[in-house]
Amino acid sequence: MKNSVYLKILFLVLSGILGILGGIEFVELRNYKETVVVSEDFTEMIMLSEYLPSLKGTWGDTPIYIYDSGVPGGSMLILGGTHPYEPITTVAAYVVMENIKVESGKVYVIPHANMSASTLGMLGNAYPKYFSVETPWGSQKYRIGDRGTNPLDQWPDPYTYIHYPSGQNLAYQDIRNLNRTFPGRANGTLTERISFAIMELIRNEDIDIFFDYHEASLMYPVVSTYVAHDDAMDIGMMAAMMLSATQFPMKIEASPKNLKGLTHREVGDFSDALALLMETPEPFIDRVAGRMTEELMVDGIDEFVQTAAEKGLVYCDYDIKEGFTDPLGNVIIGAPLDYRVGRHLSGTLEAVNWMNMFFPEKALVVSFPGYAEVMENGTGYYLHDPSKADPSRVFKN
Amino acid sequence: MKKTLVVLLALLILSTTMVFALVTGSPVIKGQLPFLLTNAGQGPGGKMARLLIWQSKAIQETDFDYNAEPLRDNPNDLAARDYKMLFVIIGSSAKGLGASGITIEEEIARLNKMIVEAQKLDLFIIAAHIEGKDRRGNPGSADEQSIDAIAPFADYLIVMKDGNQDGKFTRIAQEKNIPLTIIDNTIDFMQVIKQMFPTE
Amino acid sequence: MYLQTTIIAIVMVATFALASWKLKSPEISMVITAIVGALVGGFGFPSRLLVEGMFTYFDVGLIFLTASIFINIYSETGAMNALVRWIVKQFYDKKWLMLILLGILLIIPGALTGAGSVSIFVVGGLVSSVMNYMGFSKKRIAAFIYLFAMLAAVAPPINLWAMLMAAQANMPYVGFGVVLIVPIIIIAAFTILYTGLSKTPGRKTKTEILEELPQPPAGMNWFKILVPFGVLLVLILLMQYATFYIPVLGLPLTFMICAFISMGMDKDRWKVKKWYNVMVKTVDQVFPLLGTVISVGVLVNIMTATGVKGLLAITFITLPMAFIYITALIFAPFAQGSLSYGSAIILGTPIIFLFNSMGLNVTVTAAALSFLFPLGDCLPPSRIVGRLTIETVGYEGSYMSFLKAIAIPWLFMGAIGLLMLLFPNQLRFLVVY
Amino acid sequence: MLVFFDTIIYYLYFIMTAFFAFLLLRNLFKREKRKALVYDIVYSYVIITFILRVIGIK
Repeated sequence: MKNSVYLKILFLVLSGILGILGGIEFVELRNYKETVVVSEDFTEMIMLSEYLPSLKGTWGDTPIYIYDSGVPGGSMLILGGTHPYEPITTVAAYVVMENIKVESGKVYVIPHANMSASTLGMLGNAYPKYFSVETPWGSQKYRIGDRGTNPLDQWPDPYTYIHYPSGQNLAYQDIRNLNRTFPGRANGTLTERISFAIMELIRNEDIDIFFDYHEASLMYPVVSTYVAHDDAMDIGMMAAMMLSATQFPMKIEASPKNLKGLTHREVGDFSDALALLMETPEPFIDRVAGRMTEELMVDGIDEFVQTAAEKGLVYCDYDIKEGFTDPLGNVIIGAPLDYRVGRHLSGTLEAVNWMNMFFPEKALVVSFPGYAEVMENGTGYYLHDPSKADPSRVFKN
Repeated sequence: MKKTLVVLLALLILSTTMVFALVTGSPVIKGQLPFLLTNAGQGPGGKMARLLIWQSKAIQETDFDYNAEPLRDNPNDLAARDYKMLFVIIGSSAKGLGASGITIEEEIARLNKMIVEAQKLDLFIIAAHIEGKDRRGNPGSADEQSIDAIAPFADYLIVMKDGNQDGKFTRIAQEKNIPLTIIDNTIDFMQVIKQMFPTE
Repeated sequence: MYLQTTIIAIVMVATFALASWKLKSPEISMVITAIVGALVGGFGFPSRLLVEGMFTYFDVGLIFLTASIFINIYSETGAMNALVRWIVKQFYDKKWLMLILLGILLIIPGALTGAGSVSIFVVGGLVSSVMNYMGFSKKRIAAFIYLFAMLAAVAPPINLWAMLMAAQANMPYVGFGVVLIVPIIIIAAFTILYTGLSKTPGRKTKTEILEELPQPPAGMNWFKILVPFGVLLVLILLMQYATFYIPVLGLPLTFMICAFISMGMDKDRWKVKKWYNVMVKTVDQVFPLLGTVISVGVLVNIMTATGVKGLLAITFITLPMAFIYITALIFAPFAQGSLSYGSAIILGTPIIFLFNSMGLNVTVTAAALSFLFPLGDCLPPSRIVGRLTIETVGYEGSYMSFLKAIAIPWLFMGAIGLLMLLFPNQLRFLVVY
Repeated sequence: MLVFFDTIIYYLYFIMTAFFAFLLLRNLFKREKRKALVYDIVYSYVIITFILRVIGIK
C-alpha cells in the first residue's frame, strides 16, 4: 500500500494549522503584559540586570520597583512570582506596589522574580493562560505561568541537577526552579544567574528583611505558613501567633538546614537579611484537584480537594460547603483570591512590625492594605485604573 | 497605618494584667524558679514558648534555661542547675522529611528517658500543647507519639483549645487526675506565664 | 464533579480501547482519546492544550533519538560485533558469570541517567545478541533485559521517581543508597537464576557461533571499541562530579558527541552519505517511541484539564490503608503506564505525606514506591520500555505473550516493592546517610 | 566563559532539533517501516512539534 503524497501533505498541513492555532496562543501568552499603577511613594524602576549585566536582554531580566522614603530606616525586598504557577503572589505584590506608603526606610518589590517562567503554561498541567481580578473599573487580567524557567530561555536540562555550592543532588527539572537555585552563580545557568542577581541586590542594598511569596497545595504540610530562616525565627513566631489570634490561621516552620537552594535557607545564610517565605493555600495546584479552570484559580473551590480535606489529608482549614470562620468573623469558603492576597499582605505587615519591635534601629514604617481591608473591599478595590492614572506611574510587566 | 494601629491595640489588650476568658479550665498553678524549658517532638513550640516568656516580662531571662534536646549528649542536663520544674512544649515539625527531619523513634526514646530522670529528680513536670490542631495528627504520627510520651506523666497540663477538640487531653487529665488549663490562642500562653509568676 | 469526571473518564477509556483496536496504533489512539475527552469535558477543540501536551516529553524523545543514533553508528563501525565476539569467546563456558556481567552492564547507563530506556538503547542490543548466541529463548532474553532496565532506572545514584517525590515533599534526596541497592541485588539475583536455569536446547558450539559472527572490520581494535563508551562514561561522570566547571550538556548532546566520536573511529569517517543513512534508519526505528512520548503528553494534558487525573489521584489516596496495599500493585504501575514519571508526583507524593502522617519511614516508603512505578513501563497506554525491549530483542510474539514472558520476575519485583511498602519502619535500618 | 558555552550549547540544541525535524520530514514521505496511513498522521504532528521548538514558539 502506497499512501498518496497529497494525503501526506494534507496531514502535514492540518497538523500545521493545529500548530499555528496553538502557537498563536503561546506567542500571545509570552508577550502579554500585565499593567500596574504604582503608588505615589514610588521613586524608581530599575532592571535586575543592573546587578548582573549578563542578564541584560534575556528573559531572565525583570523590573525592580523602588520606594524610597528618603528617611533613614530599614529596607525590605518582596519577591512575587518566584513560582509563576502561584500567580496570587504577583497580584499581592501589585497590591503592595499600588498602595504602599513608606514613611521611613526603603522598599524593593520584584513582582515577577522569574519573568521567563511566567511566560508559558506548565507542561502536563493544562493551566488556563490567564485569570482576572474584578475591579470597580473593569477586570484586570494576569498570566498563569510555569514553575520553572521557560525551556526556550534555558535549554537543555542536565540529567541530574547539582546545586551550587552545596553539591546536593536534585531532580533535573529543578535546575530551572528559581526556589532551588539560590544563592546562584554569576556564570551559571539563566536561573542560577537570576538567583545570583537577587542575592547581589540583597547584599549591595543591605536589605534588612526579605519576603518570598508562595502558594502551596493544601496537601503540602507547609501550607498557610511562614518558613523562617534561623535569624528570622523570633519575628516569624511572634507574627504567626499574632496573626492566628487576630486575623487568620498562620503557622511557622523553621527552614530545614539540609534542604538547599531555597530562598529562606540561602538568603539567610548568604546575606544579613532576615529571610521569610510565606505559603498560602492554592487548591489549583493540588495533585488531586479536578477540572483546571480560571474559576478554580480565583475561587479555590474544588470537590476533590474537599474530599481530601474531609479525610484529614490537607494541612490547613478548607471547606467548600460551610466554610470556616477567621478570628475577624469572615467566613472563608474554599480558598478565594482575596483570602490569599490578604494573607500575603498582612503576613508582610505583621512581620515588619515585629522586626521594628525586635530591632528598633532597623525601623521600617510602611503601610498598605492588609487582610481585613482586602477581605472587606476585595482585591480589585485596591487596583487602580491605568487609563485614569498619571502615565508616568503606569508600568507593564 | 490602620493595620499598625490594630496590632498595637491587640498588643495593648494582651499586655494588660486583666484576665479575659482567654485562659479557662483549672486555675493556673503557682510556678517555681528556676525551670528548664524544652520541647517534645522537635517542633518550633519550645522556641515559641521561650519567646512568649521573654515577651511576658514576668520573669528574668536568667530564671530559666532553654534546652532543645536535654539528655541527648549530656546525661546531666536535668541537673545542670537546681531546677524545680521541667516545662515541656509538645509538638513535632512539618519541616522537611527524611534526612532533613528527625527520626521520631529516637526522639521518643529520649523523651522516655527524660521523664524517668525528671521523676527521679522530683521535678514538677508541666506539659504544654500550645500550637493547636496543627500539631495533632493521625494515631502513630510524631505529634501523637510525643503527646503520649509526655502528657500522662505531667503534674500540670496547658493546652490550646482547638488542639483538644477530640478531648484527648481532657481524658488524660481526668484519668491521671492532672489539673488542665485551656488557652484560646497560642499567644495567650503569655497570660498563663504571668499568672504563674505574678509580679507583686 | 465526581459524576461528570467519572463519565469523562469512562468515555476516554472506551475511546482508547476502540481506537487501539480499530487503528492498530497506540500513538494516534492516545491523541484521539485526548480530543474526545476534551470534547466531552466541554473544552471544545483545545488546540493550545493539545500542542502544549506534545511538548511534555519532548526532551525524553530527544534522548531516545540521540541515544539510538549513537548506538546505531557505533554498531555500524563494527565495534559492536567485535565486542559480542569477544564476550562469547571469553564467557561461553561461564554462563553465570556472563549473566552477572551482562546484568551489571545493563544497570550502569540507567543508574547514571535514571532512565531504563537509556540502558536498553545503549547496551540492550549488545546483551540481546550475546544471549541470543548463547541459546537463550527470546522470551527469557526479553524478560532479562526488561527486568534489568527497570532495576537500572531504580538504581542509585539517579532514581528519578525518588528524586521527584523527594523534591515535591521537600525532603533531601539522600539516604537512598543502601535501601535501593539491597532489594536490587535480591531482584537481580532472582532474575539471573530465572534466566540461567532455563533450558537452552538450541545452543550452538562456540566455534559455530564464532564462524557465524561477522569478522570485525580491518583495523578494529580495543581502542576503537572502547573509546566511544569511555567518552560517554567520562562525560556523565564529569557532569556529576565536575558540574560547576563545565556547561550543562544534557543527555542528547552527550550522545551526539559520542556518536561523532564513533564516526571518527571508522575508516569511512568522511562518507557522509553512509552516516546520513544510518540516521534516517534510526529515526525510522525509533519513531514509534518518539510518537508515543509525544502523544502520551497530549493525553496527560487533557486528563489533567478535564479533572480525570485528579479523580484517579483522589480515589487512590482516599482508599482505606488496606486497599492501598492491595491495589498498589495495580495503581502504581498503571499510573506509570499513563503518566510516565508524572506518576511519582501525582500518586507518590500524596502517599509520602499520608504515610508520614502515620509515623512511617518516608525514605523507605519512597524507595518502595520507586520499585512499583517502573513495573508499569510495560503497560498501556504508553508501554515505552516494554515496546523498546521487544524492538531491541526482536521478539516476535504478541504483546500479551511478552507480558507473560516477563510475568514471573515482574511479580517478584512487585512483591519486594510491596513488602517494603508494608514494613517501612522495620526496614528503617537500611536508610544510611 | 561558562555562560558563553551555555549559549553555544543552547543553539546547538536548536540545530539538532532542526536536523531531526528534517529527518522526520524525509521519513514521512519515504520510509521502510510502519507505512500505514495512520502513521502519516502521527508523523505530521510529531514534525510540527519539532518545528514549533525550532522557531522558538514553544
